Amino acid sequence: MVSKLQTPLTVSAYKSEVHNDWCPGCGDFGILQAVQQSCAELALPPGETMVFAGIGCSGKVFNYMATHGVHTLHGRVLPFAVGAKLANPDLEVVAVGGDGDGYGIGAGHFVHAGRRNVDMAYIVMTNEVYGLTKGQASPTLGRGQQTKSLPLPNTNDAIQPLALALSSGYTWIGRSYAFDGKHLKEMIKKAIEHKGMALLDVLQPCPTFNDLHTAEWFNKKVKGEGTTMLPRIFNANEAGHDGAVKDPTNHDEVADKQKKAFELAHYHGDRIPVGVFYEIKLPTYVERMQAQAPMLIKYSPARVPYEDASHLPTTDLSKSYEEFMF
Amino acid sequence: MVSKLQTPLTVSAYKSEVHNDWCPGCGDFGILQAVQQSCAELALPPGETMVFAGIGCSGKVFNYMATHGVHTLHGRVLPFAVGAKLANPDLEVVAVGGDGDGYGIGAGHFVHAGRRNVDMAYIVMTNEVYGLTKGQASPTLGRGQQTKSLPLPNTNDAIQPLALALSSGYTWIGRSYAFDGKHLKEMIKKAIEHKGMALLDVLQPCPTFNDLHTAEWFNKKVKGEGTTMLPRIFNANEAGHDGAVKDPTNHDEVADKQKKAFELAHYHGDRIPVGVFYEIKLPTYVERMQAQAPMLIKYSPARVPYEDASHLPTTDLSKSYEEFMF
Amino acid sequence: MKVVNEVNWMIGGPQGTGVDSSANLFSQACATAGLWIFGKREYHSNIKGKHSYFQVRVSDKPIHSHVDEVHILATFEDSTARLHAHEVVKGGALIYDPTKITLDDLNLKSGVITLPIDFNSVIRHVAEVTGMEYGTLSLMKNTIAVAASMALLRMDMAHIEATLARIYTGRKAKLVAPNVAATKKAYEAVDALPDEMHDQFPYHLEPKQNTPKRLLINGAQANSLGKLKAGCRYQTYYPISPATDESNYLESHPEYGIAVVQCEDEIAAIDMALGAATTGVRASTATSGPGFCLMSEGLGWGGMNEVPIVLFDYQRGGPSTGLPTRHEQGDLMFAAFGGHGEYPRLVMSPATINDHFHLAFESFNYADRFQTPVIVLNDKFLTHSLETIPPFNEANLIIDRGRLATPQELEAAMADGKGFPRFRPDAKTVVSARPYPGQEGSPYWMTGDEHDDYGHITEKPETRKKMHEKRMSKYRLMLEQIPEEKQFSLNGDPDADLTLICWGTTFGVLEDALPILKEKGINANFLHYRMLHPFPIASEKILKKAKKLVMVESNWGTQMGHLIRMATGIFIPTQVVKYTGRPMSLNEIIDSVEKIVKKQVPPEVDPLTGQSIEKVVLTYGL
Amino acid sequence: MKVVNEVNWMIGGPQGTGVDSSANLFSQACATAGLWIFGKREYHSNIKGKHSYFQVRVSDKPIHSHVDEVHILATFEDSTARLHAHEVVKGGALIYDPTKITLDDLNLKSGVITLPIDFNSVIRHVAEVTGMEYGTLSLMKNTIAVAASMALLRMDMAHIEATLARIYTGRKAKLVAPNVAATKKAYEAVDALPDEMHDQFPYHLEPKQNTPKRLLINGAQANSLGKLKAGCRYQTYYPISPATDESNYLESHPEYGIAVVQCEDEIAAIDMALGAATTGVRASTATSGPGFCLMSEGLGWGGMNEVPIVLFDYQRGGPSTGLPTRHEQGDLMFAAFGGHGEYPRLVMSPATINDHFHLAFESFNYADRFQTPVIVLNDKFLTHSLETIPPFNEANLIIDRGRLATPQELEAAMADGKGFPRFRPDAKTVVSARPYPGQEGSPYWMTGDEHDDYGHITEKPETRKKMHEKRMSKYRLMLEQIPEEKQFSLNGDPDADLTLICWGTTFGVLEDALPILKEKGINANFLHYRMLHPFPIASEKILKKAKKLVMVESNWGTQMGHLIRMATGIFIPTQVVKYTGRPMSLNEIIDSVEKIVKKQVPPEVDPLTGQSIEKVVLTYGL
Ligand SMILES: Cc1ncc(C[n+]2csc(CCOP(=O)(O)OP(=O)(O)O)c2C)c(N)n1
Ligand SMILES: Cc1ncc(C[n+]2csc(CCOP(=O)(O)OP(=O)(O)O)c2C)c(N)n1
Ligand code: SF4
Ligand code: SF4
Ligand SMILES: [Mg+2]
Ligand SMILES: [Mg+2]
Repeated sequence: MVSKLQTPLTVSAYKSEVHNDWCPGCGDFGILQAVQQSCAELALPPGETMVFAGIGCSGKVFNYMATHGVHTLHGRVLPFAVGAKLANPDLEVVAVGGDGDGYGIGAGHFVHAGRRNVDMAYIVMTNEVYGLTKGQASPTLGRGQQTKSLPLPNTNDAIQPLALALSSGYTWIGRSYAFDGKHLKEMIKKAIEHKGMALLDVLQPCPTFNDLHTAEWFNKKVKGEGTTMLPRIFNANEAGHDGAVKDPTNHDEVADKQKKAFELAHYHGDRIPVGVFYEIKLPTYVERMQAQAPMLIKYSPARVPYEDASHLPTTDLSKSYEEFMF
Repeated sequence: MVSKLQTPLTVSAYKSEVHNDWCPGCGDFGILQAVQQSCAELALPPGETMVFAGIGCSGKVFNYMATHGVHTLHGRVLPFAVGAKLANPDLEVVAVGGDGDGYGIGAGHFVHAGRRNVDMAYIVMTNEVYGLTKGQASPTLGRGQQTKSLPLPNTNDAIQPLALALSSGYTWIGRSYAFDGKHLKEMIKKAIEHKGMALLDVLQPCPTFNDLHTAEWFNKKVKGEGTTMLPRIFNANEAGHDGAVKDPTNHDEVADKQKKAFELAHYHGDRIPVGVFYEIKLPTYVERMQAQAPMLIKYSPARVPYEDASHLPTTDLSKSYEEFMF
Repeated sequence: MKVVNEVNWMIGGPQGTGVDSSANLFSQACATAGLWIFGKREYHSNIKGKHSYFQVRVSDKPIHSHVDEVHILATFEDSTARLHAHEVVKGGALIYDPTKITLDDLNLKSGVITLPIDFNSVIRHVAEVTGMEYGTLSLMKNTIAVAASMALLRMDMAHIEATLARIYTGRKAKLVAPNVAATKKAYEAVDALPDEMHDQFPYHLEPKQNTPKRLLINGAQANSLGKLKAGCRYQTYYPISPATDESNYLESHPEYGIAVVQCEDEIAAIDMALGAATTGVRASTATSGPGFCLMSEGLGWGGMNEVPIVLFDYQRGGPSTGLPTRHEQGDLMFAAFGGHGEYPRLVMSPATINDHFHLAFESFNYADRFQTPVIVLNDKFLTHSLETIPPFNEANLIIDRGRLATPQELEAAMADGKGFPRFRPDAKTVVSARPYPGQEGSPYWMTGDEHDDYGHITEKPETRKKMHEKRMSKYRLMLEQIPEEKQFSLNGDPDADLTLICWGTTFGVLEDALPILKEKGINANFLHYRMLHPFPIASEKILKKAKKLVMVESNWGTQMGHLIRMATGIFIPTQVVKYTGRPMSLNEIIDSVEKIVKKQVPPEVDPLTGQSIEKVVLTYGL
Repeated sequence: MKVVNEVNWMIGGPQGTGVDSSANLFSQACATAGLWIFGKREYHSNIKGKHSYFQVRVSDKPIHSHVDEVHILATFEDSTARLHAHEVVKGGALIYDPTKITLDDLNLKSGVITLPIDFNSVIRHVAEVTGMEYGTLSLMKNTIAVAASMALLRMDMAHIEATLARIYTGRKAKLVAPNVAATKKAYEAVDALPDEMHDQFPYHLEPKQNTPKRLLINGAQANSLGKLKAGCRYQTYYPISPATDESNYLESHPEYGIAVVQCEDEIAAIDMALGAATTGVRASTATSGPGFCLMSEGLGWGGMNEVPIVLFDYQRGGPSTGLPTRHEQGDLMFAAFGGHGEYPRLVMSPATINDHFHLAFESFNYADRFQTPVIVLNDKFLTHSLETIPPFNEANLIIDRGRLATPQELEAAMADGKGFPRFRPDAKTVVSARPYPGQEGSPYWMTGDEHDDYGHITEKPETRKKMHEKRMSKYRLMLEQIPEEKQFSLNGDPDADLTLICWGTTFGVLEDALPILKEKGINANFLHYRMLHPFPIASEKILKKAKKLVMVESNWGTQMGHLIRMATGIFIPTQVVKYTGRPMSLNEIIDSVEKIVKKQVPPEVDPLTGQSIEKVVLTYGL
């Protein structure tokens, strides 16, 4: 069990001293801040919190947190984070990374993480570009679109990350926007608190390379139903979408909620829904592990004792030796 | 353009002399045969047809075909096949492989292949196990299930391959069954003929390692609507499902067809739908490439001329040199 | 001439027909009788139908290698007889099914005793007697073949009966009775042989009294037990032959509290193990060539972040998917130099099945002590070979977690508030203090980018220099701190005329070869490398002192030979190599050494060095 | 003392503020004036804000290296001045913004001329004059800094004007006028300096007449052009510094009909290129360390299936993500030995920017001729360095597709009906005939498993042996068939007292060093390796003849030094290495060689070999 601080810390207690080198106006600032606020409000002990990050501009989050910060490999943030969480479920593990990292090179891990339902939050910074390598198309950029650095318009179709998460088995799926600090923070907290694998996709302006979908673009009012102009980004939950499955054993309810989440993930038109798309409570991977290896209920793998005070190994293999003894 | 034979060949013309070493009763036999029949009926020229295969029992298909056969690397059949097809679109390229290969280690490529819509068919042999490595759980085996070789019940949830394909952008998605030769052959032909990326998932009994879902199990009659007993496998298209988008520019139709395909992919209950789940006509990757590099309309990359008869290079770089000349 | 307790038995058949089970039955029965076993398995990358075979060598005394000449070949279908009949020595025996094959079709040496058994009629008989269904008993062919062999060898039936009872327990206990019945029937068939035949067949097995307790175990099992003993509690894997057996074994033993995670691929396997290792758990992964390739990036991250991690690479025939179920020592150079850029790693390889246990145990100590990836090179050969060995000696096992953060250091970090200086070189140990997440004062940062004491990214040339040098100096530490006897060993007469050089699992065959060579008047010893990279430079004195060196490796390029030259400048022009995917047999070694001594190996030019070499390429084995 | 046409100019500033553009403007203006350029770029793995700088060395004659002492440092903010002011030589000049920094804060040598320019006021002036918005002109700081430098150097303004017109075309043409206005203003500011100051500043640039046409080009561009010329028409990539520039260049030139595919990862990149190559297209991929790691499995498949493919590895600081935008020659061992099992590969590395073109061209011929992967080791240094070089000599370029299937062979295969014997060793060429899919009679099989002549899987020991030996014998073919002058070169006096040994892009700095060393009384030559693996054994004679050898490499372990010893037994104890991520400068080389000659390098023990070595570790450069 992840423990909580008795006395919560301030937000600044989660800020490291490292100089931040994101570009001015980068949406990552908003996300970092919301993560730090969430940590403070959830009273997470910095020494028992591990923030795993991918490689990219987004990946630098690891260095700006005053928790354990692990900068993994490009596309591999999930395996690293899952490894840590399963080895020691008492740690709060949060994974963050870019859209190229998570949905591009990391797509295989992304899919399989859904199958495990490890209890952790995964926050993806979706800016439609590979920021740190200077603006190539990431898998969320639409076909035919041409951001600043592309010599030619994008030849690939965009991925639908939320639909993909749904088909992969994520048990909490949401979207937010980097510059809506309040909504974002609440969503991050929900993703962390959710018992299971949570994907939070965050729309993140990259003022340097993404000249199509800038903060201004996100803030623009667009045609809603009829002719009224409405904010481009709207809170689907406020608009009535309830993605939470009440009874996970009720197949009809599950199917219905999945279908609605799928439709929302494929939402068509100028407006962009944010909020909780889908949520269900299923056994976590640790619970499944514990069911098979009861010793892991008492000890996390990282804490199973195997030496005594004088460093003699204490694992008794005699039962196993019997199998082979003649 | 892929050319067709003037005079079609017999099925046996597509059979190589290599001894087949699958286990007796393996569903792969049915699939291989249907592929060979499809080649014959589509009059594919063996010398212009390349069958790319993954690694697994399934992967051995490459060796049993009397076309070009390429045994790639585990999980990598799609990148290899895509490479060949884009380099020479005049070749008929068919990819085949196991479910571990394609949905397990290959999941990342699987997702991204959807984004490219390369004109080829991908046939996955879904037997819920890693056959060739002796029966470990593959990503299609359900959680809690324990096939013969598993020391403990499976801890991972199953993937929903068809839903995943839908979320990844495949433009033709279908399912068939290894021992329904007629349906299977028709489906393979459709997948090959479809102009774009087609996924055909084939349910494949593995009598050696999958003792849960055997041919007998697939053939069993089960409870349908009400109390009548019906065949477990049913043809969804015959049952009224029409997955084909008529007008790809009509967003409402697309959304509706996608939603229905999604529901069918998540079909719940004892019965299993087969058939065409979804189909849409969108520009292929080669068409997109040609739009950007008009020379590729005239020549495939594999045929762009760059040497003369005496092997002197003929590519004229003078325009490019100008950029740099001082 | 009676040959007691020295026999090489072979059984073969299509895969999936129980060849392994027969070999187990035979081996266990012999073990029950106090005899010593070395069993070697060969099979195709196929599930059912292709040819596989198992050779079990039985002896009075411990043995560690296989031989090529066969004393009893037990078959129950035609292909094995066809493929292997010529290997049966004069005076040996062939057990065959006369309904499947006629002897004329076989390439039998004269003087081979042939014992026809109509397997199906035996099974039908048993079905009748026990009232069981014929179909469910068809695998009993194996028992019959074993029993007939045992009868020929004049081994008491009781050993088989005891073994059957040991093998078939629980739900399978009902199989004991029919198997015993079949055994009896086979003994009867053999008893019915004319006496002359019995007399002609010189090979006898006799129980050995007072044999101490031994384990009958293969490399994968010994390795797994070593890992458990070491405290490894996190194992990741993706199925691949021949590595899977280890993970399967661990998975089947949840009682030790080890988390075994089947990953989506080998990239996830290494990265998950690394992620786990950051929490302090002893973590490892096991794979084989193709999977090993996918792990190079992760290994480099481990090197850069000084993560203790152990990778077990079960070598098989390469390159690419190669020969997935065959033997090779082909991954040495890759293990030593895989991954871009420079980072330290320790590469070792176990000598014997017993050493699988010990090296697996030690490797976690090394990983913790040097805080860097350790690669253990196992291989298909011993992984699947069965040997009787004394129980593992647990007496001197000590857990060494290396340079963990002290409470004082954690407190200082807490007071300081800047995080834990995880990567600050320690003045004494070089290797830095390591805290675990969860310890107060522990937070620090990790990154594959170059970093400072705390793990923050830096591109400062002076910090880069300091950190790179710190990491690379671990090579010096390894050479200094790993005891010489764990690095290499000189076996046999130190003043021998000939020094064979080998590494890893080639130990056993050379160990067995020395006395035989001696009998032939060849005074050889052998230098065995257990530590491969960094190169045990202390062994240079042996290389320099040796009268004549012969490199013995199961690969094309004499990879260890290259490492030796890289470190010492010594070129070893005399080479015995094998790269057919089959391990070296005892007689091949003897033959090749004799050839070398008799100067029967023609010289050739090594294209890579331009030097004249004499190279024996071994090819025996199907 | 007037110094004409010998100047080292530096500009620095936060990333994203136009440092590169200034360097381009400066370089191009100098090139327009017929001068020769060598420009080196340093920057962080960051998009905006971190410090970057660009040094442009200008000379009368061709130059191929950078130097450390700076003659003009042009800055427009405070950090660059702070970081680099101390590098300006006595008599040099600092251009700075007095509103941003006071000179007292800087570590300036005495005798440095300081030229204050209020950049904002110039821009404001231009905004007024042209009526353009201040904001859109802010990047003009760079032009102002360049113009002030040029004015100081007494270069005619016309060269800048011409260059501005060349750079700003199309939609950007409207930027010419304000930039010209800013240039004028900067020239005025410099003209306004007191005469004594001008007199004190000895560095002048004068146009050089009759300079032949040259290319001002970097390594990535030269490499791309070589690939296009060779007929490479399929390029895959996944973004990674510093490799991306090549793919970006190719992507921007669809007119050549090259398919450039951005893949989902580097595994897909190598596998897609392999898949493409099976159709006969000349295919390649470009990556850097971390991506290279992910390609090892694919490369092994290429080796096993004898697929011609070229992999360009743009080396950067390792291990792991390391120093993503810095220089290193750290991937040599990995390129030579990466991947499990054994397969042949050719590893080469270009000497100069000009050679990037030629080696890129050749590499496809080698891939086709030896039908196996070719790895070209480029690096961050020359990839991003700018040099004026004579136009590529296209005179002797020939396309060699190697052993393609003949019409007769295809017909025979068709008649035979068993498929094409793609892997049957050719009695003469060893390498087998290769058909393309689509040719009648062409179908054959490919597999990473061991296979027979047709590409069918086999586990037969004798076929394995034949095929493995055939593949590995390509090493011999490479050594025999690649002309010696393409493998290595001895540069300078063959009888020199000192032989420096280097590989790849270290060529230029040693080329420039020889005459300077000569002036200092040191008669050195240098042996440059262009082919790295298999080791050019023909170079052994040079190594043996040399009076004293010095290994010069940008890595920790002298990786080439190890390859030399592995092949020849020769150990080179004197070493000059650098692993700070910065390339070696001309003066560092001079200094270190002087130190070595003067025996000022203290001996130390090399832990890996136990030998006494003398090692100079270079560290210059921010
Ligand atoms: C294996 C590997 N391939 C490529 C890279 C180079 N690389 C570094 S960051 C990056 C892209 C980052 O894009 P994204 O994940 O979207 O993050 P962003 O910078 O946009 O936040 C890439 C390709 C790498 N480090 N490792
Ligand atoms: C990189 C890599 N990892 C693992 C393997 C070992 N391997 C060979 S076949 C196979 C599983 C095949 O399962 P699947 O794709 O479902 O095919 P099936 O045998 O069931 O037809 C595996 C894991 C390999 N060849 N390469
Ligand atoms: S490049 Fe884009 S994503 Fe990266 S720091 Fe700058 S604004 Fe942010
Ligand atoms: S193991 Fe299963 S999938 Fe493989 S050949 Fe046998 S039956 Fe078919
Ligand atoms: Mg991004
Ligand atoms: Mg399968």
